Amino acid sequence: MTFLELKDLRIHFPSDDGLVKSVDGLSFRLERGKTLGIVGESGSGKSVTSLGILGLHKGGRAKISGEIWLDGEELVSASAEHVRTLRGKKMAMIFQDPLSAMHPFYTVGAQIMEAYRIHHDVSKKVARKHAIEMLDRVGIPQPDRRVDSHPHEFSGGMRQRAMIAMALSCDPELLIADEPTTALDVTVQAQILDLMRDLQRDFNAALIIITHDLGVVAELSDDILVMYAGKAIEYGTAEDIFERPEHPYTWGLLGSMPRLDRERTERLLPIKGSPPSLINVPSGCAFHPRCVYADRTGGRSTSDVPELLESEGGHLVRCHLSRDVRRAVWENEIKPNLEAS
Amino acid sequence: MTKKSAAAVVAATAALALGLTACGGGDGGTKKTEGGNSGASAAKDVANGALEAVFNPSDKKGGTLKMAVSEDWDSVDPGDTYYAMSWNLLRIYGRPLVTFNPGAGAKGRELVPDLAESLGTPSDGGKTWTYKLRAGVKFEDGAAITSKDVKYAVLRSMDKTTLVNGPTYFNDWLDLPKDFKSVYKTPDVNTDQAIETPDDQTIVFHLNRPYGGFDYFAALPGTVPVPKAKDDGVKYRDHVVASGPYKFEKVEAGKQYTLVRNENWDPATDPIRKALPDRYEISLGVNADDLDNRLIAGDLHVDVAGSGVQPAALSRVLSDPAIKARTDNPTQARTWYTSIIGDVPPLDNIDCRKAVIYAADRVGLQNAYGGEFAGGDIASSLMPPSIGGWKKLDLYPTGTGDVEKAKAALAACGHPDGFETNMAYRADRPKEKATAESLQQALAKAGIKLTLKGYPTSDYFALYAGKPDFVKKNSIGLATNGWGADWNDGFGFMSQITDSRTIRASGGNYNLSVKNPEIDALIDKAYVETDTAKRDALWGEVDQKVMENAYVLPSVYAKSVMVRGTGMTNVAVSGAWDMYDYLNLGVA
Amino acid sequence: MTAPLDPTAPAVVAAPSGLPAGTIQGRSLGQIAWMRLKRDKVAMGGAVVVVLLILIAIFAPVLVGWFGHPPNEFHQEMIDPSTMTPKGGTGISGDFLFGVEPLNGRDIFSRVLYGARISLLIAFFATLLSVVIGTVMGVVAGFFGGWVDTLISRAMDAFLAFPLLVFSLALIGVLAQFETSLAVKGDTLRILLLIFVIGFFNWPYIGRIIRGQTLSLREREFVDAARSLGARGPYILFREILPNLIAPVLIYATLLIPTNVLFEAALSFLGVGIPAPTATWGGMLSDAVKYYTVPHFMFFPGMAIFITVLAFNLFGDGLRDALDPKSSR
Amino acid sequence: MVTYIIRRIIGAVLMLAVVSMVTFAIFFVVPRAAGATADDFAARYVGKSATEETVGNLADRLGFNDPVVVQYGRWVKGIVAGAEYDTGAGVENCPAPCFGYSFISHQPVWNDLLDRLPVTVSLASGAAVIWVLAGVATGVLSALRKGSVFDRAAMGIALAGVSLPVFFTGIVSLVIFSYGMGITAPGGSFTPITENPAEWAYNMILPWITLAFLYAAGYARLTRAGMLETMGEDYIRTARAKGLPERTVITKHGLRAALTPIVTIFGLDFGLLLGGAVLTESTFSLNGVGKFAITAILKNDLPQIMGVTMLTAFFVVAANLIVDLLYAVVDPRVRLA
Repeated sequence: MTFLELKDLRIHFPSDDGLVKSVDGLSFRLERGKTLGIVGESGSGKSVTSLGILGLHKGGRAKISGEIWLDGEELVSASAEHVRTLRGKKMAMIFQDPLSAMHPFYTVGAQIMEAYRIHHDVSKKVARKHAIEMLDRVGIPQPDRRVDSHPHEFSGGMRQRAMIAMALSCDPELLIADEPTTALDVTVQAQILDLMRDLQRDFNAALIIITHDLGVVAELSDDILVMYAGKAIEYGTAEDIFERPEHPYTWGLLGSMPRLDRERTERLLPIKGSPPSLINVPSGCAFHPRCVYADRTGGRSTSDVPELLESEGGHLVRCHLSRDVRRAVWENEIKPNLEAS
Repeated sequence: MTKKSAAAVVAATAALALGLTACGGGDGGTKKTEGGNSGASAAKDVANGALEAVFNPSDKKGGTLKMAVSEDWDSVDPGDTYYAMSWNLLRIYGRPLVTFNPGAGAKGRELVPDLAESLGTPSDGGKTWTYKLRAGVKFEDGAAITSKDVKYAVLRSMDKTTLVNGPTYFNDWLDLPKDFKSVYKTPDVNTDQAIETPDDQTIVFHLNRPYGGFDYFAALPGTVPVPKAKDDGVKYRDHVVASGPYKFEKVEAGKQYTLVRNENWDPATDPIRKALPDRYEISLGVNADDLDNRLIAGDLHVDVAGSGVQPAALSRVLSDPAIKARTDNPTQARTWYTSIIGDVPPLDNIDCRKAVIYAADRVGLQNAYGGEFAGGDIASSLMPPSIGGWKKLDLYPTGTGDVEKAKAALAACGHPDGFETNMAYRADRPKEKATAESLQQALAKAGIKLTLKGYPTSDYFALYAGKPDFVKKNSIGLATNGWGADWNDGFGFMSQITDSRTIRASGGNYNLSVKNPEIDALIDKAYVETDTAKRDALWGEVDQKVMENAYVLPSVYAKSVMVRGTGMTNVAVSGAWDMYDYLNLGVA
Repeated sequence: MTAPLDPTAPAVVAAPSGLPAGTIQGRSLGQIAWMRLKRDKVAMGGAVVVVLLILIAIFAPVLVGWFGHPPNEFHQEMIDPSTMTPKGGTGISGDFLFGVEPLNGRDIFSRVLYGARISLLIAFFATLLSVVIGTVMGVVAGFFGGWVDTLISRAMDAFLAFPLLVFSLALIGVLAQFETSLAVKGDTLRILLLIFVIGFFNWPYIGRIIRGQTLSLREREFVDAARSLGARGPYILFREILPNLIAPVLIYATLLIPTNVLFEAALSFLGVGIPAPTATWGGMLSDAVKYYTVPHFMFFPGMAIFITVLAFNLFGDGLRDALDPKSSR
Repeated sequence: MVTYIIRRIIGAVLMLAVVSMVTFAIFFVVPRAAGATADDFAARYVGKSATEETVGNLADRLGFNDPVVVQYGRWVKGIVAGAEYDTGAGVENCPAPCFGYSFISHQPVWNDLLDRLPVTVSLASGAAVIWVLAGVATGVLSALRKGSVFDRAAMGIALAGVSLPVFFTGIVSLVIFSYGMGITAPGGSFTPITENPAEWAYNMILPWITLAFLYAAGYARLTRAGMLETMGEDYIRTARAKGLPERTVITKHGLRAALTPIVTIFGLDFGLLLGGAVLTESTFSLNGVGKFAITAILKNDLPQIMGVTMLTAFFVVAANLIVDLLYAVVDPRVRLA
């Protein structure tokens, strides 16, 4: 049995301007001990997806359909209260920007203890000991002292470590990290990514990393899902995505990825245009207004919505361009450019 | 006014009938009076029932008389007070040498001896007045009251920098030695040339000029005895030592006074007081509208102020016959008027002043003060009818304004198109504001343009309308004014507001506009005239001159709509105060 | 409101990326705000009432000419001579739309209309005064910082420590003593005095807000950018900071107007407003209290204050939502 | 922390000194500049028909002939060291802190103020309890049910509440509930809570509700806005992600943060009210500090005006200080330095 499976998940928000289709028919699977990277621009629906898995849209105005299977349980139809008991214990989340994600008025220790005690009937003393252990485990020096500090007294990296400690405090089986390193500087980023890799191994958890930064997923992920306008547009192993990407948008992402080995003066290759409206999604392929190769689809890009089709060995792509064209463009136009630079 | 007289007659008859049919007296009353009522069954309510006769007479003792007032008065210290309600009330705890006969109407204007055995004996052509004190009168602490206590009380009341509130008659008339400043500053100066106390029962007053009406002075609260040992100046108000039938149990400034029986008061020494209730509870600072409501509902007996109900209650009182039957509507010895100030051109011209009076809407002015019942009758003179010597003057029309005559007068004074001037009024007095607004409207029709200027009551006379250089600098041609008699004779009413020699440059004047040597001369004549009828006639002449010269525009002879609380006995509107006489009220 | 209503809703809806890509280009902040405002029916209702009130104030003499009587004209014939209350209770009729005042029979309709003039005049100009002083002080304090900031901030603290109402009452009394030495007198003097007192004591509220905004603007990137390009103080102040203060100034000015309407009414109610016979709402209420048994007398001026203040508040709230959707207070 | 408090207290005293100087200047210097003489100042303290000599003597005795600086110095000295006042019949001792002596009420101003303070404290605290409870509860419920019928109705009423002048609501409620139905006290009376708590509450209930209505409306709006803002914060999402029950999320995480700014505003409002709820006290004829201030102004009783201004300023400054300290306790991010 698959540990986590999403089937045709849709999360829509009614607004004054119309229905915002933040997630529009998303499916994927994830096994224990594996890491999935979800990549996309802001607004592509990746964060909404993660919050949807945690059940945080329940009771709000969101319209949710589809299925989320976690360890044999369906969560979309489950009661909000039941999903709540799973949150923190069975599945936990690491948020970006730990300064705003942690309550400014409570000590770091108290916030970890709170998460632990909600799911474990233990005394404050035991919980505190556990909190110190967790802080120690994520590599915070002098954890018995730092446990009584407030978030604002921590450095950025320390805060993210504390955030991770909080998420891991109940041994979750599914861990979702939403842009875990965005707010950090480069050296600290590396440390945090290392830490997460180590911890995942120790806990044997399923990990979802959500980011707009392909560099991050490159380090950690087994599989990568690229999202655009609420839909998956490409899915494959890390190797598929980095070595044989087939979607023009993925090419764009790779082109805009900063690399440590590149010269600073070189210009990145940004994707032209801005992300689409989620209310009036462009007709046909949602990416077509920004797609340089739209004219090679024979006009289908504006009329038909492309299917997510298997290209080869589990590598899925949502594109009107034929596989051959895609491969040719990648090999001849994109890849040399990226490597040359 | 025939209607009112008829009502009064009915009321008097009703009261008389009750008096005749009622049997039995009060329990423990010292004497039976003709008005004895068992008290259990109250008299039938009749409008104006207490105006000319005692309403619901009774000798029944006991109970608590509940009084209230919306604003505190100046002081309960007899030597430091200038409010009619206070002068009326203080006689329950203090005994002046002479006082007004407790009773309804004209009877209440009679002077009767109180602490003294008899009214004063004049000698030296009215320059010396002698009083003999009753024997056996005591302070609340049991100490005997002597003439020295009276002398001390009078002298202390003359220190106007300490006890600032009271009248200054003694200051003006007693023959004081030059080096006497005050009992506090110069306690050792011999003052026998002003007041002699040859023995403990005798007190002799020496005036600096003859005065026939000195008994009125002797009736001032200043003659209520004060023990020198207990006097600490302005603080004495917190612990006034009683000489009357009641003493203070509790003094809470601004909140409440409670008075209980003074065991050292001997009814045998006091022929005028009945001393019926066991207790007086006087609440201060009560919301004025609430006070009216409680009075109407019967939770309160008396509004101490005695100035009648508020406008809000008026319509209710007058439109409900049951409540109206509990009202009295006396005319007071008070005139509301507007001073026409000749210092300010073009009002220095008599015709311009007359134009103001002609143009004024006299009905509008009456309404401004509250209409025929709550305001009063339209006044045609400065002096009100209850003052001796009053005669009806008919110098000006009293309708809604005579624009033609006003224009003719304006032409005569050389301003045929009218003129502009300012009018001062007390901003926190709605009736005076209404007066100013009414005049502004009416005078505009004749071309006289008024700009209204409201000033705070507290400083109105001291710094604004009563200060000549302010008046001139700000061209204040008209100023609302009002005067109530200190006592009901021409002197008591007119001397402070028509004698130009009382006007001081430093301010604080009440006479804002009457400046005429002829009038001053008449006043001098009246001062020394010992014959009452002739004296009254002189004051009447003063009144006429004031009106002829158009120094004032009278609005109304003040009236008030007072509500009798339920269950009160011995209710009478005193002719001395034109409010309920507080001396002999009882509770059924 | 187009901001997300659901606390768990994705930020993407509010972010510009959530808006239709085509609509965002070529529109200024003002246009966007106007779009938002137009959609806010309640705010627009408030705005319509505000405009109506202003028109009523301006055309009060005309309206009174058509539907009423001169505001200070007595109508003694409407008054019961014994109780001094209007005949028939209120005196409301086609001739006197809101009835007449007790005692003198003045037309309440006309007086309420004329009251709008005083009320709005004073509220507007007092607000203007507060905004001018507050903005200048706030910008100076926030922009220059240092001892200037300390001095102005302390001054604002001191101002806020004064018992505003009590102090205004006393101050008006004291200043009125100057009357003869001034060129203007009568109503004009009092109106100026009230504008001065109300406006002068309210500036620290605006001042604090503007100072805070200036401080944060000064630290923002675009100012840094301008500075790095060699822009000088005055340029930054006038081209970068002041334009960005227009929105908060507009919002708080709109919200200060109703406060000032209430303040003027309170002063008039306590008897230090415009002198008689000029009609003011607070003054009418103060008179009406004495005639509470004739309730229509207090009803109309009371409602006039209520409607005016409510309308400005509604409009101000809407304006804030439109100009500054993040602060959804 | 201690040095911070000391510094703030010194600052507060300086602030009060400035307020006192400005007040003094307005009431003593400005009228003089306008041409008022010492006798004019004294004139309001004498009774009817006082002679020029009397006024002159009084002006001397009250010290109006001294230079203004000397008069101010005397006033300040009174606060620090007490003062003695010549009442004519002797010397009245006015112990420190002596904020002047009223020659109209013949009381040290301080005594008068202390006398009035229980009324104002009762009014302010009773109203505060009502408005905080009602306002915060309404605001929280509205925020949690944003857009619901309850929210719309509550916010509509709240907006009406802040748009009605308190003297209007006060009179209307007096006319309806006291004069009309007779179920509430008609104003004007005050019973200390120590004497009779039931009567105390009966007398105060209408003023409380009237005053509280105004403030509750404002607080409901503030709380709602604060709550909406807070519930949109990332840390609320974190709290939910931890699996906390919604109730805990709202109270422990949401309300705590949302109420912090309200505490600040409450402190300032309450401080200001302690200095006298002028309009409410006038409307209900309550003899509190506010009515005292109005009466002092009407009577032009300068020592009383000075005293009441200082008392109000004191409460505001003290409230500021307390709020800042409290803020540091509530919000650990705030550093006192």
